[in-house]
Amino acid sequence: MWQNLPLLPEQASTMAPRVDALFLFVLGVAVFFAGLIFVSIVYLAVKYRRRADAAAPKLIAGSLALELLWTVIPLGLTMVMFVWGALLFVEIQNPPADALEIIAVGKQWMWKMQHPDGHQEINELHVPIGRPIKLTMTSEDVIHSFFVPAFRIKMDVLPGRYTTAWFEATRAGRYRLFCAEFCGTQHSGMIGSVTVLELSEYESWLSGRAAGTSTAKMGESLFQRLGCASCHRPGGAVPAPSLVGLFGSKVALEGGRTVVADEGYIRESIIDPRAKIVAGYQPVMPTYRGLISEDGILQIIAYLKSAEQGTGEAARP
Amino acid sequence: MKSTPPISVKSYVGVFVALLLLTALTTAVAFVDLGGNLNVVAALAIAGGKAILVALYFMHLRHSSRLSWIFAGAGFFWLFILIVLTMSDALTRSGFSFAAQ
Amino acid sequence: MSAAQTTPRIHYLNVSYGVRSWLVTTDHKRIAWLYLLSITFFFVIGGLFAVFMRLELLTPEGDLVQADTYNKLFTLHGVTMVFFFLIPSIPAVLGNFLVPIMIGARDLAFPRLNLASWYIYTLGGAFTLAAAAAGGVDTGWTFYTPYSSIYSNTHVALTVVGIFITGFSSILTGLNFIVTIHKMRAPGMTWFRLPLFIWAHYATSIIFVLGTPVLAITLVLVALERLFHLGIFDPALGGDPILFQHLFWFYSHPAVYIMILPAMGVVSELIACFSRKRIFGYDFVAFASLAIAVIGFLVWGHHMFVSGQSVYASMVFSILSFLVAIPSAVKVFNWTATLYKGSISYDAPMLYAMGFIGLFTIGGLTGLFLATLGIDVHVHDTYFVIAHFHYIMVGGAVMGYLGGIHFWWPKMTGRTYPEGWARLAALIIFIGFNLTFFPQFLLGYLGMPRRYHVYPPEFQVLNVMSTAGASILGVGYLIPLIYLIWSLRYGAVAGANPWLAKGLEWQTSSPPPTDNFDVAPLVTEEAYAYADAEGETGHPLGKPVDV
Amino acid sequence: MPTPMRKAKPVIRWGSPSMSETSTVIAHQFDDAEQQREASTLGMWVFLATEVMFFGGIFLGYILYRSEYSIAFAAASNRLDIWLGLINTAVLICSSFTMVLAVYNAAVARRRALQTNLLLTILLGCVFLSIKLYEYHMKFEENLVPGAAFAFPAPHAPAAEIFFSFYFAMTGMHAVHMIIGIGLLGGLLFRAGRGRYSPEYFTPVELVGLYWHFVDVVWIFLFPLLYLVGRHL
Repeated sequence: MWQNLPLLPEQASTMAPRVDALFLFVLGVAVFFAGLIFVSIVYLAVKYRRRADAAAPKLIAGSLALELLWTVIPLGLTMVMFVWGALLFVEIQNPPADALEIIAVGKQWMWKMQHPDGHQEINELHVPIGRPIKLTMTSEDVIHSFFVPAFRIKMDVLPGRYTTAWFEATRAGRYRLFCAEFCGTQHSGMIGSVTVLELSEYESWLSGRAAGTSTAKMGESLFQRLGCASCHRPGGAVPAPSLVGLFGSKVALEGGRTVVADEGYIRESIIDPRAKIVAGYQPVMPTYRGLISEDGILQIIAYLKSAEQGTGEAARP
Repeated sequence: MKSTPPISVKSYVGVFVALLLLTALTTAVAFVDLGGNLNVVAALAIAGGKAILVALYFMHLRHSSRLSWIFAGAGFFWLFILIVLTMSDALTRSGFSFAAQ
Repeated sequence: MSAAQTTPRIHYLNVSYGVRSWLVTTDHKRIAWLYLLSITFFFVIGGLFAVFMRLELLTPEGDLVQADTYNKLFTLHGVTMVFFFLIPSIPAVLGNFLVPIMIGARDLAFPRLNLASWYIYTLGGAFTLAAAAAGGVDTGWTFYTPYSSIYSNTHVALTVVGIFITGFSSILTGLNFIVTIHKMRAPGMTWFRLPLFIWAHYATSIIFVLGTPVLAITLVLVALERLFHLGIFDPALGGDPILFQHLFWFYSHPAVYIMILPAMGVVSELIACFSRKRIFGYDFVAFASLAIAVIGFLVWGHHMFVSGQSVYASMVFSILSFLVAIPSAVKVFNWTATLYKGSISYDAPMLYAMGFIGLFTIGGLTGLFLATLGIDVHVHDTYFVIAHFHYIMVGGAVMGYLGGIHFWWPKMTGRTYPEGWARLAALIIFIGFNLTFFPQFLLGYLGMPRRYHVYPPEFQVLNVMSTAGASILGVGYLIPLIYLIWSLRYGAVAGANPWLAKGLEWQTSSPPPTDNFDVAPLVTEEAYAYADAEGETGHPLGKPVDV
Repeated sequence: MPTPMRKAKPVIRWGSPSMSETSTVIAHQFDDAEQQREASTLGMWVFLATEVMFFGGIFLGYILYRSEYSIAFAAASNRLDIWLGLINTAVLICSSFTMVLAVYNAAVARRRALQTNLLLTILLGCVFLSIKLYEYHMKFEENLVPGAAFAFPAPHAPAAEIFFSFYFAMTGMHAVHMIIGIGLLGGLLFRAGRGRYSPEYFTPVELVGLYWHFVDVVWIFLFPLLYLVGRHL
């Protein structure tokens, strides 16, 4: 029975031992103070138990020195926890630049994953060991949360915007993936697994599957099919801003503001095109709300990213 | 016991006229482009001034106990906490269009 | 019945009879009883929901109830326990009974408002029960949008309206306490002679008054969004679901302090009485209550570290959350120091008080894990959080409530409860509680998410332990229910001051007369002046004694 | 927040409700009229702090969306009738003025003037609500009520719908407060007619006055936020 009762979950990512180290530090502080209080109470309660002949206790009103002592020491310790925790948090929040980008879309009650090469998985994710993986996530309905205990990562997945999470697996194996934000009737059924493969196995897993179209390619064909290219090219039907090199650049807007063209901006420009108008252009683009799925938007974003890297030919004029 | 209120009818009339004038002013200013966010600042500053006039004179806060001041202030202080901390998130969120400068 | 030789004394319980005399009463002591009965009712209901949840979780499969039933169970457990039991528990029962008496007033400042707030509470409860009876609600007590406002097809609007209505009962209670404490203190009852129970209730009232309205307007918006398909919190229509979380937690985090601060006040009274000592560092404990109430309003964002909230905002909320831990720690240290050189007896209320300190310490310290950004990412929305807040709300607030009920039972009823049974029950509750909730810390760190109807088999051992503990805890709660009712008729008649305690409430008869005192009290000594008999009135801090 | 302690009185009345020499009714829990008046006034201020937070939550929502959808909010705001808003602001300021005169006249024992001013305040409140109702009707005609029938020129439709959601929620909440206020004023008017108020006892008039002015202050902020935003665009 007891082998079924580990005290710490498996450590399978670069972050896991670091989170556990901080956990053990806070645990140490907590155990020390809890012990101090428990022992003191029991000791004092026994030592000063009421005796029949005892006189009334003398008044001890307080001690400024003690009050300061037990204000300052906990304050110092908690500040250590804060700084340590915050530094770790910043790392958890910021994926490395060279990470492999995987798209995760949550919907009631399943996870849809999409690899850069176009492979799609449901409630399963296969990743190589030792390579940072960045998840760009969104939801098609309510709020979900992507939680892999063995990696010590969790991030809410929201409808209408993108959130990211990242990890670098350190041990091969199959790890549980949970939805951690209550999302409706089958919330507890919205579970899956992340399989970490040795690099060679990952390669064979990739090749063993029917070669899909890459995400960027799918985005490209969607880009054509929806007719985006008829305007978003020089001399198009209607003057529209060029999308080459758009991703990550600064866009000047009507009204003097500028905005960085990140995933959120591109998504908004497709769903609600007139929310932000690029300086010098007319607000004529119709909305694609309802005409394109969340997966589709993410594919187009992948396509625009690749266009920025110079591989997406069709975006070229 | 109060036999006469501390504020005279004359000062009530004064405050009343001032409130009407400020209302006219804020409406007029709204049609002028002051540039940037100055229109919002002006509108809220005038509204704040009007609110202070109402509170001090019509609500007699000026002659009220310190305790009334504290609770009147507490409401707005807590509102300030709510707005500032929430907007500190909304205006610095990444991956969200609020990040637009 | 032994005291029946003399003519019966007229007190608040026998001054009039009949249901009507209770339903139209404006006596704060009788209203406290109305609340006591209604919150006990909701406690039992909420407890029954918990029983079914724990039984379901005995096995990893969903074999006892369906998924949607389970979701409704934990939602209704949360809603009834938080809004209809914990929040009103100590303030509306013990606070209602004791605040006027402790400061030497005849009643609260607005007695009719006080009665109105009970009716409002009852009305809100009726709405929520109607929602439960009509088929329940499955959003969790947190009502996160857009699930609650668009996707759920259960009775969200009805439940939300019930909570909205009940909120006004809290607001009116808080308003009544603030005005009463400011304006109705007996001659000589200066601020620094107030019992710490009063300081705690003052701090609680501030939260009631300034926090509850924000929850009210938020729930109105959710209901409007649901009924008229507005887009305020719905991202599909341009709304921001995170705004809902900000507004919700702006109230609901301080609401935790609504539950724990009054319990802290009770524990201060109990520790002082049963160790025959003035609370060590009285001023610090008093100000710690206010500090918790104020700083408690600045930390709500720690519920949202992985919600998509800005990293910068998360850091601000994290550091502020650590700051609010300090006044709580100061209180715990001061209570412990009070025992030093005391004369400690182990009556049942004291056992509850010591249990409170232990469990609150664990609950508070595990809060540090949740305030630490790097750790919270892992433990957020897992059973670690469930265990943490049950240590605060059940280990803290409910232990404080039970301790207080036992301590003031002789005052409220004029009867004493059976001490042996009470100590036994306190022990059973302490053991059962730890068995129930300690395993959940382990479950949480292992990664079991909350609100899971079925769960992976590796979590079963700990879940079985938890359910076993819950059955012990349930028995522990039943025992006081039985012997307290028994004592109403068969308990020994209590004198005015069975504990030989200090405080104005012990200077009047038990049960008190309708006007609380036969002679107007005049306060001439500090709170907890247990040492006065020995002539020890010095004040080592050198503060002038202000009369 | 320690306050100066109430002066300890040499003789303390205790017990049953008492009638002071000025025929003021003092509830049994209070020692004297002054304590009763102070308690009631403090209670009202605490209640108003609650009200600030009640409206505050919805103001926060408005501020957040305005900063996000400023252009759409300006466009939507331009669909409100600024002149009706302006007239209503003036009406409400007038009603605050008559309210404060009512309190004044209660304090100086001019019963007729008290009644007249209360009546005027009620009438002005009704004028405000009527204009508001007319505005609601216009918005309904123009398909600007959020919901299935909502129609707004394409660029900003979703954000404009949020604007109008706030418009109706905020002004609706405000109107509910006005209606409650008019009810309270009606009660005052009735009791003033029966001569219940005197310079020694007019706390209810003062308290309703505080409430009414607060409702006015809310509108003072609603008017620029809803009607004037982006008017120059």
